[in-house]
Amino acid sequence: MRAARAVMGSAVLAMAWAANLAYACPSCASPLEENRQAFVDTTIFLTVVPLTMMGGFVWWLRRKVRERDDAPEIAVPQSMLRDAGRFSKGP
Amino acid sequence: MPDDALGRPYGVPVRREPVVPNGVLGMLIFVATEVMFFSGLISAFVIGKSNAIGGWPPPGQPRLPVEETALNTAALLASGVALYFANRAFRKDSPSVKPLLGLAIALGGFFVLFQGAEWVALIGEGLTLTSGQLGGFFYLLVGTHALHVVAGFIILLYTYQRLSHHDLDRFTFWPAQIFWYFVVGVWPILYWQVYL
Amino acid sequence: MAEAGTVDTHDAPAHDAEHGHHEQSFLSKYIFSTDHKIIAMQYMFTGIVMALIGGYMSYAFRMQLAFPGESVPGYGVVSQGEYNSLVTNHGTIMIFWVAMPMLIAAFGNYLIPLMIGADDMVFPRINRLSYQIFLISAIILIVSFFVPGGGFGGAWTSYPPLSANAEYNLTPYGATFWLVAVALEFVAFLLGGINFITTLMNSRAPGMRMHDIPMVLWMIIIASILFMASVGPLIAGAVMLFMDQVVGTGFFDPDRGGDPVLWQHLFWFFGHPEVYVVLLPAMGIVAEIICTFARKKLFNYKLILYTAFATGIISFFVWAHHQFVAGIDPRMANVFTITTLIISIPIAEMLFLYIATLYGGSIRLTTPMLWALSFIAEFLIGGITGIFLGASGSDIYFHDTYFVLAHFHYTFFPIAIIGFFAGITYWFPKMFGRMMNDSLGKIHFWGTIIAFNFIFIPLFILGAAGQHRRIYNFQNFPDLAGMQDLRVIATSALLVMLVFQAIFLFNFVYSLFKGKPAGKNPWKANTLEWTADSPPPHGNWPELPNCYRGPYEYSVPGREDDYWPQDVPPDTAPAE
Amino acid sequence: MTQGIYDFIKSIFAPLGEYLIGSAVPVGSSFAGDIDALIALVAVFVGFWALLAYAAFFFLIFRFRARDGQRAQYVTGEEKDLKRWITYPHAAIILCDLVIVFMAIMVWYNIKQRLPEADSTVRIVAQQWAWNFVHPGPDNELDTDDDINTFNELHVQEGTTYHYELISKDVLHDFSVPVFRLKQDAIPGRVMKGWFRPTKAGAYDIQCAEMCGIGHGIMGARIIVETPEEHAAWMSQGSAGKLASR
Repeated sequence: MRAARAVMGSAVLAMAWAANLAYACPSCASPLEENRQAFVDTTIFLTVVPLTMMGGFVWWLRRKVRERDDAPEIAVPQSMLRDAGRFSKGP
Repeated sequence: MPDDALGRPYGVPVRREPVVPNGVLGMLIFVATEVMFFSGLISAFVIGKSNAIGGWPPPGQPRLPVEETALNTAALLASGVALYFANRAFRKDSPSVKPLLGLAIALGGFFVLFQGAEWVALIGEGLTLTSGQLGGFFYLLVGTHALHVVAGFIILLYTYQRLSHHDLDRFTFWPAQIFWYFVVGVWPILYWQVYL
Repeated sequence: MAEAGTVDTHDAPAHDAEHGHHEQSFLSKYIFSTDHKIIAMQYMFTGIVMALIGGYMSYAFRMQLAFPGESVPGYGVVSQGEYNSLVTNHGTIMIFWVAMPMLIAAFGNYLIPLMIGADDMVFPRINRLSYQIFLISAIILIVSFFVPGGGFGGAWTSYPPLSANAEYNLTPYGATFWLVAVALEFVAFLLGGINFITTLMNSRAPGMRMHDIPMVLWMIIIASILFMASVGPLIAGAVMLFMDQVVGTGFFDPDRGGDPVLWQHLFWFFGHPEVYVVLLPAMGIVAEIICTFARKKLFNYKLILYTAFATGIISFFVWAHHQFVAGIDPRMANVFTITTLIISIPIAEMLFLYIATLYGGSIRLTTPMLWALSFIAEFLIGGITGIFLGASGSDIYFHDTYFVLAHFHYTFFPIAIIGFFAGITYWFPKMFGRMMNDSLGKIHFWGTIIAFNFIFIPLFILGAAGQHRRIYNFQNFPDLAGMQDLRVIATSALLVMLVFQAIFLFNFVYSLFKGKPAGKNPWKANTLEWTADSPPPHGNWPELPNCYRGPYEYSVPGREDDYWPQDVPPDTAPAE
Repeated sequence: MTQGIYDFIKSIFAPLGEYLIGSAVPVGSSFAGDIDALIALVAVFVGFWALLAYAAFFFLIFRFRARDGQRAQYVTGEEKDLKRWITYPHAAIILCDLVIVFMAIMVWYNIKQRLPEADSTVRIVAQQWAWNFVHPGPDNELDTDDDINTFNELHVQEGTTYHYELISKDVLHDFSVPVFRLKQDAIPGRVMKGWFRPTKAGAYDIQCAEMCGIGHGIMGARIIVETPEEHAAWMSQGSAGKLASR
């Protein structure tokens, strides 16, 4: 199943890549090449920023949880260490 | 794998201190939204800039004061650094927290005043909101940032006042810092995009 | 900043200072309350009022389409300009003032503290401010109809230069009021979203792990995160559009070096995640109801959660599919076709998991369950028809036709209307302490659902026949003039549907006063809100509950009851 | 090769497409059949999944209805043999999506991204709330004296490949010809280029598909597809009329 999924995932990626092979674009409307490029750049920028922030926040939170759980002076019941959920380091 | 229903130890669970205090978490989420807001503005600016025929900045428009603003940028960054050291002092209960916080506030105030003087000069040179894309985007981006600086300035003044009354706690100071770091951190990007 | 000093509301509830005294005036109890339940009610009733206004608008313009040029009873003759502002504001109201307040704000405010075992939100005053801003925004929107020039009529997407310049849209005040109202509404939800996320993170009952949080809360939280992360660029765009309208800048004016496509870029960056912002809470409500009435554990809780996360993340990659024929770089269409079809995968999987939850259950078809099941059935149509529009090739034909319109009504109607009815019929006993009448509820359900399908299936056919949206009279187009029968069917079905809503309103008011007393847990459900009194008092519980297990432990083998509330301690230490 | 695969898949679904869309709206351009076939393909794929889901849905509701004395089962959904029922359809949906993506991109590329050699060019100028059309006239070149300007009426010749230049004077408009399956936004300040090739003589609707203000609902025009003889007759008459009016 896992292999099948990997194959399909790469097939999707291949499609994405192939989609841009047809680079010629006689019907592109923008009068300026910079404008066209600016739209592509800001598209990527706007997509990456929120995902980076969310990813960074989750990473930071995880680190904070670990730090707290490692700190000896805070008494954490053994049961809670186990039950702290997906941000904890588990039993 | 044990079921949720059966696999947990018996006993009364304990409520834990939140990992991130409420105020900090709320401020972080708010700042994340602000980051997206500025991302939108910067994207708009990049696209607006790319539309200019005849290069950017558009010919016939006043030049933006690059060097003077570089000095101002340095002042704002220094304010961020001062705030950082103020926080370190605060955590150690050192008496130097008050002058450091004061320095941060003073540098922030300097930035606002300098920015205002610059605007007056630019308006005198004929750069207004409606004078073209350069003027529109300049006042939009820099003006929005200036509003945030003023807001952050007021928040810092509030913390200073709390500090003077000896009732400033970490849970007020920390969110205030986050907001000021955001205001400081977004400025170099705007400077790089708008002025350079 | 005032709340920032509070570590945890349970240690030092900030609002208790205000409400410490027991005798409260009507104003402080119902209007300026910081209690999350009251704020939820305020959102809900405002949402219902706005839904009635939006429904009335749809009545007026559907009548115009079915009987063009004739005076509509209760409205009058619909002129071209009025038609445009009716469709524009119908869309705006239904999305921003009905779907969002009812699903996210009302249910979010009501359920988050109750379901995680907290006494209130962590920032109660910010919460109150959020509703007040929301109310102001609603008032501004309604006022925009009565300013000189009339309400804004440039479609809910508000594309410039039409929306930016009064010379073009001829509504100099309406357009600005509309824009201000929408922007304020965003600010209101921004404040609400901060509250939701912080509360869920920090105020959970002792013992409630990440995977013990009821699915509806996860969905509301993911929706809030999506909203917070996507709304910024739109607010930026709104500020620019506002300056174009009022100050006279030219950000979107091509004659002055601006770029009209820029607005679409910023708008749809928000506009597409917005669909998932309202979809996910409705999905969560449905999950709760299905589990309760099938007496079943949710089928693979973690996988559902991951599909929700995946949907949220991918929703940031798909927005340009709204612009395939709008003049963007044609090569971008290829990339966005792929991402759009990829997002269909987690959504389809989520629906499969919901259907799989029914397997092995003991399904009782109560009114809430009927609504929840009909959500799946109707949303499936909305989902699959989206593929036609996401595929760039067929979108060339379907773009901006009635096919699109029918498609998103098949998503938004299940989301906003079915989701709301499912939620309100399920939680009504908790909210008001009385049961709703089941027979009336079922009559209302069948009347609404059947009529709904009769409205929009004809519109699918009209769309496939090439009929475009937002045209006030199709008699002007010779190729389309002949299909009037279908339009009349759709309008008649709408009338039937609107009439059936009277049954709901009657049932609501009747049950409020005369319904059977509900008791704490009428549905025998597990989640924590059912352990509080119905309706819960201020502070929700005399003593805050603990949490010992996941929210969906129904029909656990070896137990006498087929439900096992989250706050009941285990009888014995488990034998391992 | 990709074209071969595309043609093969298209040939399977073309008859259904002809039935689904072509029966309601005439197939008026060279690429209309491609879009119809794509719509049919999507309809078959998603229709299959929808029917399957509905079948499972209603079967489960019926099979597991509440009965006295019968408890629900305790199923977490993490059992391998049950999870299969989700993962297999999940994989199959990805495969279906791949086919749809392939066909959609091929159709898109053909219509929007490429510009085949044109026999003639027309200019379409949209404004609030009317369409102006500039035909090249007998010399087949725009911006010459014999251009024929018409108002809300576009005359084209059957079997000829046209380029269009789409211009807007004020706000966004959208040039949409349902029988051609053609749609393109007009953006002020830009010239949108594209192509079409009418295949069926007759008169059809042009609609504006983008909200463009109060008169949006009346912003219709007619496209008149003529046989070569009719077109030649119209053109001589049109340019003569134009000369006369001068």
